[in-house]
Amino acid sequence: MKALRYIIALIVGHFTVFKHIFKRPVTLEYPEKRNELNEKFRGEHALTSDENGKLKCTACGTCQRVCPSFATIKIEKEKGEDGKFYPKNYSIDMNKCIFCGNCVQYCPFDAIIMTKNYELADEKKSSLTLDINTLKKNYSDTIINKTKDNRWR
Amino acid sequence: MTNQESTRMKINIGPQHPSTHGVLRLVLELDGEIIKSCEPIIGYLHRGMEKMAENRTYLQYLPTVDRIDYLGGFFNAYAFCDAVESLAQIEVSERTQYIRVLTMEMNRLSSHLLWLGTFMLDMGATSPLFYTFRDREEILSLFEELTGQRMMYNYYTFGGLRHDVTNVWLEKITDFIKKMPRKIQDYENIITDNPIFVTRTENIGIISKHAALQYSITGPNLRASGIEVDYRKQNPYLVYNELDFDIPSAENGDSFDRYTLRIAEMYECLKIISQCVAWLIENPGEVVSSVKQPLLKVPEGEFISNVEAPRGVCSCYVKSDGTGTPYRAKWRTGSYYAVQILPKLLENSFYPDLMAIFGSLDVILPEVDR
Amino acid sequence: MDYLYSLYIEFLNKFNLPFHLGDFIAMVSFPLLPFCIVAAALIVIVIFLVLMERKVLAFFTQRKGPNRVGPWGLFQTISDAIKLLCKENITPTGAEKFMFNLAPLLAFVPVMVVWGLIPFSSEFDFMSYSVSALLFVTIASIPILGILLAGYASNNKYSLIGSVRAVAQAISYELPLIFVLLSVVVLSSSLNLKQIVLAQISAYPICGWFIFPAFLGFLIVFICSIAELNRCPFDLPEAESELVSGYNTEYSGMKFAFFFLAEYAMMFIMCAFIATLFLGGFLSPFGFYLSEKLISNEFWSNVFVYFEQVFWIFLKTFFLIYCMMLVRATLPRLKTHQLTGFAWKVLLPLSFLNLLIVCLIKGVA
Amino acid sequence: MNFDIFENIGEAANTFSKIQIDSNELVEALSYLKNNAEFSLDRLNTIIAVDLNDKFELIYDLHSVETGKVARISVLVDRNSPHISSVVNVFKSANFDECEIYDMFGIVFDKNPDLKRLLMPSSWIGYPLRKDYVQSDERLAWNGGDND
Repeated sequence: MKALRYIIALIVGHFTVFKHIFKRPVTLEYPEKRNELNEKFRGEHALTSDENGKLKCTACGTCQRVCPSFATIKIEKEKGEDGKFYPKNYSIDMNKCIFCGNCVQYCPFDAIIMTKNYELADEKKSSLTLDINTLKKNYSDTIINKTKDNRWR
Repeated sequence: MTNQESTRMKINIGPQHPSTHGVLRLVLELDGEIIKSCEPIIGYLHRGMEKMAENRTYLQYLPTVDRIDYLGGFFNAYAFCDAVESLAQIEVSERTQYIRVLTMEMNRLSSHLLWLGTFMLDMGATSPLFYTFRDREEILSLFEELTGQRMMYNYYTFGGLRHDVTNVWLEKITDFIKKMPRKIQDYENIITDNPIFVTRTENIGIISKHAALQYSITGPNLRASGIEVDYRKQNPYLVYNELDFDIPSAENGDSFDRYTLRIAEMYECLKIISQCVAWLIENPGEVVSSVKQPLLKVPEGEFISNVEAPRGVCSCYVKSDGTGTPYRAKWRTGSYYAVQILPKLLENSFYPDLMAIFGSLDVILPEVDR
Repeated sequence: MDYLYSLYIEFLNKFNLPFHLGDFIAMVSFPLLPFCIVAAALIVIVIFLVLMERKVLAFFTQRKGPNRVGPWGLFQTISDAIKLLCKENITPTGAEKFMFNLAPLLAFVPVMVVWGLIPFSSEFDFMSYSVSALLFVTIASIPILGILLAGYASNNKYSLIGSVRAVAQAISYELPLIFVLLSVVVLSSSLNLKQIVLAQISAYPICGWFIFPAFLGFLIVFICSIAELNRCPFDLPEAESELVSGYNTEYSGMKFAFFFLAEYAMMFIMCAFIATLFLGGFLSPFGFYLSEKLISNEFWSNVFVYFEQVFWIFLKTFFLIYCMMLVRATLPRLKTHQLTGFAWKVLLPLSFLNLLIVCLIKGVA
Repeated sequence: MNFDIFENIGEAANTFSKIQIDSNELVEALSYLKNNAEFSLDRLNTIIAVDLNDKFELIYDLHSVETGKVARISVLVDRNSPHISSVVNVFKSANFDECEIYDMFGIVFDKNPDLKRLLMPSSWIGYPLRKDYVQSDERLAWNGGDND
């Protein structure tokens, strides 16, 4: 009757919990062992450059237009000697970026990508505005597949 | 104050409380153990989603839409995309529809899993939380592989998707679906017939049929009160009419029925997912939309799109004035009305029942405050 | 104990102190010896128990549990204790100073006393009185006073509700415990714990234990001790999400550590008590002691028999503690009126039934 | 109020058309639609307020549970005296909606028992979702004030 059903349910319930001690733990010890991310992961930005090291970005400003939070990306345009524009200064304000990937998706020249680095914590706010050479360095880091050295460890 | 009044104790279950699923504040008036009156105070997580829509283009507003109900990002994204696509008469290929149904049903499963974990934690059982989060972790890593982010996907675009689904990813889903029914059976073994759980949730917080309609309750809470209404069956959108799945329902609308109903819904999600995956593997097709997203101009008009979100019907009203930015966007979400009925359910109920009732309503605060 | 006592007097008489001073010192200082053993054992076991609880709960949920502080997290509890030591002992302004500080002691000291009562082996039972079972139950219910005092003295409405609920729960679960103890006394026809254990000796390996005639009693005592300790299905007053953390809300630092250690020490002792009553305390489950078989030398095998007895009662106690932790991992919390109702309406009648069964068995056998 | 304008009301959920009625017939029309067995539009999904620069528009989105049909009733409210009768006694779910619209647009719903600001803090000045809303409240943090 009802009480018997409850007692059986209690025993089955306790056995189900007990059964889990034979399974391998699923937790990951974070700083030592890390989760392997796949290539579509949207982490810190990086400005790509073609084979002879010139930035692909032509400072067209599409990324500024599609970014949901205003004034996250600031670009200073300059006319290069061969008539094409290139960015003299390109900065992304990481405080305002929501990592939605719109800039990467709608950039006509594939000039910006998102690396797999997600450890962006830092002491002062100003270091969270990535200027052009950090973005270039990020790209070269990702090519030789070296993740950013996390200082706090 | 009358003498009866003076024995009352005002307890403030504040915004920062371990078990209020976000930042809901309940001002309770207690007479000993009995809750006399309860007043929910909301607005602590108000981000002004509707005002934000008025100064952003359609494309800029799309990523912020996932944050309205961050446990059901795909549902809000689909509601907004469906409204804009209907206004701008953008056609969507059948493969996109199947992928949208697939991702939405997986999102419903992960949202129900999180609800089950936190509901059991409120009731005091600690281990189901870790089991449900372990299974939810698998779904989130599958989403991360597909869209690049675990919860803020930004994967839908107007008229299609950002990129196609790979067959490798679909294989991973098939063996995820194979393991999942055993896992759900595990939860049922621990919880469903457990005498303590049953006595704590049976005929507690009963929502009658009339009250459910009066307070415009939708989704699992409505179906638990015996009114079998599911927008996926009643006015089918996307490809739900081609999939066969049935709608679980229950009779007396107490916490226990809401629990059993959501568990049954998890099994239904698995059925739908397996059908979608089977269809997707067979017929490839074009998925990326031909519409130039950044320059999208929506012709004049207004539209309300409804979608069956895990917590009730989520409808999105978009009024466009022909320019690139929406003139007005209004969101209707399920938990908003669940919080409204909470005081009525808590009248003269016991203080420890608060967690049993509130947990079973599956309320998420970003949806309430928008 | 008296054999050791005579050895001790002999040793003191060697100094041939004037007019029997040796006997007086022996009589006074002899009980200090077991007290030091018990205190040392208590601290070590409780430190291990806290870590064991966290590790076992982690294994139930496929986690690793604390493994950062020391190998496999062994020093975790020690680091917690040191942390609690360094924390500032806050006494809230409105609280009654004296009673606020007395409460943790009132909760912790009886547990130390009760440790001495349990017969860890036929030789090492530190305090063996003819009514040690009764003494155990009375002293084991003093910590409830500590909890009531803590709730009342800390001038905080949450802890007041918590402590009142804890006392109501403890009282209503004390009665079934005593009735089942009565049934065990009927079986063993003696109140002395050591006699109870010796009454469970039988030729065949296990079937002498009292768990078989009074199985219902074993279940009732197990449930009652979980309720007595305010552990999981009954942890309403302490860990309820609305009541913050019940009676020890205002306590911090060493005073909180006292409550915390008292709870774990009480858990160990309750399980040891159930083991002595039902699982044949220090008797070995094989009917004979391994050391008699393994060690040929006459004298050494006798000495090792005592250590083996201690090993058996520790094994049974840790098995029961493991079951309590399994219960904590699985069951949700009970409601307030469900809690006391369960004790009066279900456990008490069942304990009468158990008493009846035991008397029938005693009459027939 | 002649109810013949409601003959062919109710369409599938994925289309949109609304019926304009006068604001003082609102409560009567809604209770008619709700209790009439033929339409049985018995669930008020939501109330949508739109600021049309010179006047406000309120759209009542009614859903029927059995048939799955929907109907939208829209009402115009002029801007300088935004008053309209409340539908709380027809649909209890309208209470939160009306409080939020009062909070965001400043439209006062008469005979609504507890009309108060719902999402914004009660000491907020101005109605945020109006098109002409400017955040000039000097008490705001980003305007230099210290918010209490």
